[in-house]
Amino acid sequence: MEALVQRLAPPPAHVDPDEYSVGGDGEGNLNALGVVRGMQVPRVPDPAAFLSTYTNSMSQNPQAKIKLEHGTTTLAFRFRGGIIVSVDSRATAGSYIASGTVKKVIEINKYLLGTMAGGAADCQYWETYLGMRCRMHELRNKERISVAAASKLLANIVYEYKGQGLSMGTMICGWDKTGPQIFYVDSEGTRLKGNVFAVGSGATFAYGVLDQGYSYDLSDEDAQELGRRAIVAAGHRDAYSGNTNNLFHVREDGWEFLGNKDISELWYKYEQEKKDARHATAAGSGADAGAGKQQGENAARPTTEVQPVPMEE
Amino acid sequence: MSFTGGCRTSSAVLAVNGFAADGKNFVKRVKQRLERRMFPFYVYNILAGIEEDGTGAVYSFDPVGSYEREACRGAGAAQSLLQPFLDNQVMQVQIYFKNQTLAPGAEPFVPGRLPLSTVLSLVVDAFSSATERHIEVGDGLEMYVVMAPGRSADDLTAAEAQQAKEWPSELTVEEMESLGDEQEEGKAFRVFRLRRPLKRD
Amino acid sequence: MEMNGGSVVAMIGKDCVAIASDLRLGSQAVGLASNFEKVFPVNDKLFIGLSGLATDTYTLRESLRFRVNMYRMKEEREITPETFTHLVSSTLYEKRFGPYFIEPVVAGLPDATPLNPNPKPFISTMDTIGCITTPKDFAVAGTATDKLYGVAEGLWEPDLEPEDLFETISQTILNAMDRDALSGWGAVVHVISKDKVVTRYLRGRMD
Amino acid sequence: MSSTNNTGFDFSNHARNQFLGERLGSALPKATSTGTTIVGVKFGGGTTGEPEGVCLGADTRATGGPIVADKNCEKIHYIANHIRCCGAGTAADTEFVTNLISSNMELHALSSGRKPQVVTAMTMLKQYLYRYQGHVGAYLVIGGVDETGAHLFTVHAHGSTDKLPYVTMGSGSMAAMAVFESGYKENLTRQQAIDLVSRAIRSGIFNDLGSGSNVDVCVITKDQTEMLRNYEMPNERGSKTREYKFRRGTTAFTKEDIKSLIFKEEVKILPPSLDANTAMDVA
Repeated sequence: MEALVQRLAPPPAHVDPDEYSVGGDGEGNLNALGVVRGMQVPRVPDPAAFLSTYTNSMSQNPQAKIKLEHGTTTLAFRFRGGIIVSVDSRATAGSYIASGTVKKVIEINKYLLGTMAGGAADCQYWETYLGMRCRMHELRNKERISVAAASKLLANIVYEYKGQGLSMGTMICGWDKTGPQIFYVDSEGTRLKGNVFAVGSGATFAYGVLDQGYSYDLSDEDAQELGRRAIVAAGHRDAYSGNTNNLFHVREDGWEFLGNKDISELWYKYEQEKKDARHATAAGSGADAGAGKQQGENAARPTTEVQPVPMEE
Repeated sequence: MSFTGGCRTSSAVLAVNGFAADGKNFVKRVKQRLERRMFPFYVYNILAGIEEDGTGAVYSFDPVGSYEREACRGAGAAQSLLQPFLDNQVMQVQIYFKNQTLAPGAEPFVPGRLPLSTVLSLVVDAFSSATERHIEVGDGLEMYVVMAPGRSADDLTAAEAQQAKEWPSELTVEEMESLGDEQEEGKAFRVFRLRRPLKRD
Repeated sequence: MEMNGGSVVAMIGKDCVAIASDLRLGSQAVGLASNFEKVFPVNDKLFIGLSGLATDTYTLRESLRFRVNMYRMKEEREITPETFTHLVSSTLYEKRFGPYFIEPVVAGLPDATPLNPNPKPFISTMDTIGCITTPKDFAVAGTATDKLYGVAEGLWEPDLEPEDLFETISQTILNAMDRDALSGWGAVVHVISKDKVVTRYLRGRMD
Repeated sequence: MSSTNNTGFDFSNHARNQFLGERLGSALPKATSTGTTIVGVKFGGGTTGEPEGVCLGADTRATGGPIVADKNCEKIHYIANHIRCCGAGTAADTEFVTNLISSNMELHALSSGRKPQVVTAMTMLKQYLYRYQGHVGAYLVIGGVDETGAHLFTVHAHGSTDKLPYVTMGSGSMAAMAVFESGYKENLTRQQAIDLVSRAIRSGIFNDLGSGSNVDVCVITKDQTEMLRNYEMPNERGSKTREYKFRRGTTAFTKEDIKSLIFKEEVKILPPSLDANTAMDVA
């Protein structure tokens, strides 16, 4: 009973040992329920309407004064070798490219990655906060948090703020006791488990490439290449995606960063390869069909094994 | 060594000018102050200072606190005029935005730093260009230069530097009092304020 | 304007002019084509760039082609850049209350005539309803307008030779496009000098 | 071409544009406007011993939103030899309206055989503008000297007019009027009028964001009209600190077409027999 009263009572005045809250206005940013305090909401009847008038976070209001950054392509897929996480690096404010060097993969901890779509600050802030909560879980339970639990934490937090103007679409990717897992969480409250996700304005283009190349039994190299190609395709077609590609591979022993590559340069490289391939087939289409045949075999690599891990919820 | 440029606008653009012995700590602090997602301040901040490892750092923030370390950044009313010009002139040494091919036999671009005199003249020209084409930019330019400990201030304060061809006209230099902790002579950060008039129409 | 995207820039050099456009045709965020040129020849030494709504780019190009041909037949001479600018302007102003969504840029090298033995390179630009400006340095239009102004104001200098003008206008449009989501996908530059027109397709970012 | 009404305007794109406007959500392009400071003042007569006249002034900045579209445009438009008109508002409208009225004034002069009066120009302008209910966005200061003396009017886009000894219009009108209110007196001399006008324009240039660059002045008296283009240039850009010329070959290109404009013509003299043959062929 006492515990319950304590839980429901208003949080006590917070004396924060946090080294950064020095000034008089300093407040810790968590209350007893783990809900963030100090988050100020505009004192108007409808905060969301207020935000959409002055920012472009909830609407496409082009007259909004404060332009938050939108537009993105992020993707993640699960396969035999783990998870590939691949993202672009463009941030736009209207048609202005505000940055071409954004890090859209947030390293929550050694085993967990989060992606960033929607409001950059929302994702950065909440996923960093999620990192804190995951660490708390580790300390309390002496074991790492499952991806399912971590994503549910995030989903519950953002659901608290539903309708108040948060904007995020994220994929929480990691490897836990059950193997590699991807959860899609957004600020509407959606939380989905799946094998292949792409999020952002360029997602449709990324899906196009992913769907024709994806198989659970992809080799590590092929999976990484597929992740890159999907982002290049999206960066090419979608005006609000592009600049560079960041690629991550999540394995059992944690994630690995596989480098940052210029999308435009990759596009030129792929075009050149296509051209060379055409020349090769044109040259070899006569008597020597060996090259073409070999290619065909390559493309039809056996995918006999059925997906071993069923979807469950 | 790093710089920020601030510009006067009608809509209150603030170039937070910074001095930070520990850049990252300060960033964290600024970020906390910006945690007002639901009720954003209408400010874009640029923070510049010397990082722990002695390199110059520029951090840029959006109104709700998302931030990033960059090589250069223009913010405010005329950001879309300043930034592509800076991309061309400053980022040519970075791996992005390379629209320029190397001269035959030339050294490849090294992600390095431009000389101080070049940076100053670039900033002055960027602002005088923005003044020409944007009605909300003008009147005067204020620049701050943060010098890492041990770096000679010669190319800012020496008479020869100010006679040099690249030295912007009408530029005045003034050393500011150090904001940091009391430090030994020769190990202190030095901050300079540079001013120059811009067109007033 | 925001519908299809695209930008045009023109610059004056020493006895030469240059005009450049990007090659993107989009449908808002989606890029559709990377070979959509927005600069068209009017005659040997006169070009017009029509950036804006793609359907109007073609409508206006055809309507101007008709009018220039009529002019050529009636007058039995080529139209001068200045006259052509006024022709475009009145074509646009006719639709004052239902404008074409086009901001034209005209660049030309006038021929010497007895009345005007030493003609100067000419550029001009108009807003959507035909208000003419005839700058002495450079003219810009399209979704990257403010970015182009920023770079051009910094990079342009007077009396550039054709080859130097090519570098300056190319760097201007490439770096402006790299900060504009709706322009890009390559660019084309025409440098018009007394004895030749050099057209080059730039290797621009494809994202 | 496709207009069937006789206003000279073609409304055929109007419905389409409204649809596009809804789809794109007001991201439609904005017309160039002259943010502008324009002024006019009457001078002379009375005890000055100088002939009566008007002095008009304007800045030279044209803007599209917050961007300067033209640094040195001409805002003092020609109406007739002895009548000039400063324009503020939508730049294209001021340009075309003054052009139209200028033509009509010339026709009027030819058909009546008389030097047209300033009021005539003013009346033509206000009647035209009233018809368009403010949609033709021209805000004008019109001044001139005719048989009946010196005249100065303002015309608003909706068609209203004023007749005053000193006037200002445009976004810098307050700044300029402050100068007039403190500096104007009756029967200024010509030079005093020019000084006052340029001071008023400078006040607009430096205190109003929409106005800038140079001062244009026009002085009209009975005997002559002087257009003092760029009478003052207080905002010239100094030289840049650095040179920005690129090394030739800096920009990579994938394809090049060169069209030579020089005709190469070679004249070959053919043998007589062949020559005859070809002549026969032609015949």
